[in-house]
Amino acid sequence: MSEDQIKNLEAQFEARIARDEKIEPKDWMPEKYRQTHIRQISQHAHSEIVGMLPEGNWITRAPSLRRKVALLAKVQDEAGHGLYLYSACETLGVSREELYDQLHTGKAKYSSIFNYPTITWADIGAIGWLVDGAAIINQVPLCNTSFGPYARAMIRVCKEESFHQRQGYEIMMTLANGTPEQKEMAQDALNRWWWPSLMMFGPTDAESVHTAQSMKWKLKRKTNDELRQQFVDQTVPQAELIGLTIPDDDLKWNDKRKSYDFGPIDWDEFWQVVKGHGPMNKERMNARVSAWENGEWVRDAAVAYADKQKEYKSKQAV
Amino acid sequence: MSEDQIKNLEAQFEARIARDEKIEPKDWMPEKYRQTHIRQISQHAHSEIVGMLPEGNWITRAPSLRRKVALLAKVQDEAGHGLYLYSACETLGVSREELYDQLHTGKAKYSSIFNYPTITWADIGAIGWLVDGAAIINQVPLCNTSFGPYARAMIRVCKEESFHQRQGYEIMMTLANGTPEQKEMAQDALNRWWWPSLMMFGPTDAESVHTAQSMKWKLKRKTNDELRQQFVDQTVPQAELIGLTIPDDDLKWNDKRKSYDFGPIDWDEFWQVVKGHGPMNKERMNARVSAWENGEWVRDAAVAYADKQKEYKSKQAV
Amino acid sequence: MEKKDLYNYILGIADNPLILGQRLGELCGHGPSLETDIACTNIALDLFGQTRSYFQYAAKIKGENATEDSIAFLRTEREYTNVLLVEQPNTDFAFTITRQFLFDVYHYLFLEQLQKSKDVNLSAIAHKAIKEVSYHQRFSSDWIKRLGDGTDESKKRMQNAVNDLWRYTDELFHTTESDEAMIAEGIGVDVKKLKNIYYSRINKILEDARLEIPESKWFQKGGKHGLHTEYMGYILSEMQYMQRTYPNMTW
Amino acid sequence: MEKKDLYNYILGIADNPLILGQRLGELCGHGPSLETDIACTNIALDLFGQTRSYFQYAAKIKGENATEDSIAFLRTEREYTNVLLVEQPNTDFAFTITRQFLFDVYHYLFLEQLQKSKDVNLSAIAHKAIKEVSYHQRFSSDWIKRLGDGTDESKKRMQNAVNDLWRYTDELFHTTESDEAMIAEGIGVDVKKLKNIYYSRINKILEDARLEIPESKWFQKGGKHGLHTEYMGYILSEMQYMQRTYPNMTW
Repeated sequence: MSEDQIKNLEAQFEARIARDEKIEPKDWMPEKYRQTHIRQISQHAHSEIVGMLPEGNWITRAPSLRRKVALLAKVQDEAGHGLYLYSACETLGVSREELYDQLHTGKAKYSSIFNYPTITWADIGAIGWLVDGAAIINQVPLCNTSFGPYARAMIRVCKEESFHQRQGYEIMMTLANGTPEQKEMAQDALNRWWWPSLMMFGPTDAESVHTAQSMKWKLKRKTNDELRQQFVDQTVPQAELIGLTIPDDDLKWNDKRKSYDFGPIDWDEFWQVVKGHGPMNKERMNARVSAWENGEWVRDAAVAYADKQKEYKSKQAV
Repeated sequence: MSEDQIKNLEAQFEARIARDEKIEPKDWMPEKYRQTHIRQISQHAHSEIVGMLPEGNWITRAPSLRRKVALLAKVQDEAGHGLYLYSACETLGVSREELYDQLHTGKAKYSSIFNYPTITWADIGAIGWLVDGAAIINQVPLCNTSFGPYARAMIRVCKEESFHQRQGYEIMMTLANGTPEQKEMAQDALNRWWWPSLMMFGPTDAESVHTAQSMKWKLKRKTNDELRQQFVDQTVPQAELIGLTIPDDDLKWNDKRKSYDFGPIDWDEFWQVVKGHGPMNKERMNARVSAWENGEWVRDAAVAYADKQKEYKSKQAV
Repeated sequence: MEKKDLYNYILGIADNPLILGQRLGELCGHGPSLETDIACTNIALDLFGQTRSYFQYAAKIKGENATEDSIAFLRTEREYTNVLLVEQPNTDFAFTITRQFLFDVYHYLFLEQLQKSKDVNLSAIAHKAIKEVSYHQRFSSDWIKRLGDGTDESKKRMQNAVNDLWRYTDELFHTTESDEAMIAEGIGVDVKKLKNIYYSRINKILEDARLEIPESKWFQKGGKHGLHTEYMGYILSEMQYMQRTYPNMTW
Repeated sequence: MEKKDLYNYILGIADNPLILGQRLGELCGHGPSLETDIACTNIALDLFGQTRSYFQYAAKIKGENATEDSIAFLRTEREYTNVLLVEQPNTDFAFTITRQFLFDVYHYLFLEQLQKSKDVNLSAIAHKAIKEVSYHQRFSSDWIKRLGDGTDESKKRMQNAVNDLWRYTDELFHTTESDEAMIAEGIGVDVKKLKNIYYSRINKILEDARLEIPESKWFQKGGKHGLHTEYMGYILSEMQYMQRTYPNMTW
């Protein structure tokens, strides 16, 4: 193709996106669009898979059968999200094995929030309430993103996430209305998860890369700081409602902005975790890599068996 | 050597034993004496080592710091017993590696009692009281056995075992004097460990092999049934003293014999466990073999390091 | 009819899905593939769901403020009456799937009969559960075949797991006093009668999987009388942690 | 002087031998050789002995029927203030011995200073403990050299363990508010001042062992404020099992 032809295709492509048409896997797309989507969707899929670990940590110790079932179901949902996000990614011409390999070798990122440990049962509530809450704010706009398979996956993901978020909040409410020990447990979890949740929206706009391009492709509709503000404004009243205190002395209602002002984020901590030195980065990767390596013989056997069956059937057909 | 010469040596050897002289490793001894002692001493050593496992199972869960320390010390003593019993055995010209190999391949036996699980804390008391109690009865006569290194090892072992036995009994007493749950726990442990303890003395005299020869070599001074009777007569009043009931409906004082009559032993169970099908045979062997295999690189490294040091020193000496 | 026998009978049923679900729960996020992870979690979910139905019913029978949670979390080890099979560890996926298979085939046969129980509650639970277990059985049987007839490595691992776990199968067909009382009432399932069909089904699938059927006639027992393997204490110390550490609270 | 600060200070010391002893206790009977098994058990015994001395003293300070056992077994996870290093798992013997070594060198330096504490009880405990720890330090240092300079395999494993556990060393030299209060009183040890000598000793032995000294400047912290790794919950669920399940009993 000549450069002109490509420019023409690109112009048509951008026009389709501008008209809110969906781009489908078989459609022509610029290589950068493909690569950006592979990166973002796989990162999102990896986050779901790694995100199973901190919550999975409490399945055997959930305090009631009802909570145990709900937690199992939630972690299963995350595996499901991972599954259809990987599938969406595969439509862009990359295999799941490659994607796993990128995760296991540290080439691909996943959401840094999952590098914090779940120390008490209340952390399960806090993750649902805050982490899923932040995730939804990040993700709802993606239900209208330009790449069809991603947009459709996100519709399903968001519906389930919002259920998880309500469930997490309900765990926190139960604790906050419980005994003093339970309330303390809830407050402690909020203290520990609040700031990492704010970091989930990424660096401040000043330092954020990719934003302009992502806006055009509808991978982003608001800036990191706008989304972060939305999260704060939404969450502060929820905390108040159940009598928990946001661990931020600078937090106060700004009547002019009709929004909450909040204190500075510890970006050193953010970068430490992003760079792989958070409290649980090593453990999370070890867990994923071990699962993958220990499962190799199982996957190999499944392939070998399927091959034998095919052979057997083709022999029968003769 | 001519046959006559050997007969002569054998006669002198037997005479020495009859005079209660000790046989030392450098002394001439009949091959059968050597083999029998290797078998018995190594079996005894293996029992100490495997015996660490059921008790080790409660170290992390001991109910108080005092009990935790005592239990650790006890298990450590058993390792120590293993160590000097293996050493005694090595004086007979067999290496520790060979002995381990016999254990790991199932060629060598160890005391069957350790193939029962420790299910509750009270089992730790019961093992000390009953299992160590039975062991002492089996072992005290060995302090005067004919083979010097074995006799000397047994003197030390018996002293420590008798301390363990008192400690175990004290655990049972504390439980028996405790809450109803504790007393029930103690009774339950007695119920489960009583019959296996009686089996520790081996098959009835009618079915026992080796006895005559072992008597001559002072590896045995009483028959299995005599020792078993001694154990019952010693233990029943101890149980009564702390208000626990021996789980045997046939148990009663026989005024004529000045001894307790007791019910029949389930020899089917005995043989099932001896043949390797007890509740924990497989787990015990797995634990020992894993420890050995996982430790291989450590032992190899220690040897390699020692070799390097030797080489380094010999070079310096030049 | 003795209330206590019915109560014990229900626990004898429900402790199996409880402890098996707990074992499967340990694996969540650590499976050999996303698909097996989801499937195993799904089975765990079904099993805990069944456990809740049984325990809710048992709690009603027991009264005295008993709840599904007090029954699940506040008994001592000797009071759990699950079979030894379900408490065996997730040594590798071969053990996990073999344990599942050896239990599923029994579970299905058992629920088939429990549907006919004179106790309408148990019959209703069984009616719902058997649909789930029919899926479990299909899933685990398929994997037995896949791994038994997969690679040399997978065959070796599977044979090892089958040989190891075989000794826990016989106990499935033992009965306790409470079981016998409930059988006599037409409430309980006479599991002794399921033994032949169980082994013929198991053997059929092992043969399909080109695995050898163990010949050992030595079996383990004890779980139904609360005599567990040394694994059980560790399962409970985790499972009961919250309820024991923070007693009498609502979660 | 605040009684609470002294109490917290003692716990901050004693939770380390408690949790490290617990980790070593898991290994008992599973070591690479009988000799190392005995040595590790011996270290565990010393550590629990020290723990008891500290907690007996802490119980007296606290009053309110506190005992060494209530302090050891009846706190929640957030109330344990051991460093993260000691709770790390027995991944293999390289991890076990490296964890021990990294702690022992610190422990010895710490006790040297604690002997000079104005608090006679602490000084007396330190005086007794340092003899034991001197042996621990020799034992673990010798093994570091043996395994670091043993085979290729052992070197690889050791370097891996050193690289992994290195991130937990910096925390040893952090102080809490209670620590600072006790330092000001002449009771507590100013661990910040031990950092240089610690790393120079550690580095010397790693060099002798022909191991590389990690360059990473990223460290983990939290233990001293009760923020533990995910391993801690499992340690506690076992350790507390009996006291939680059977409360208020004498053992």
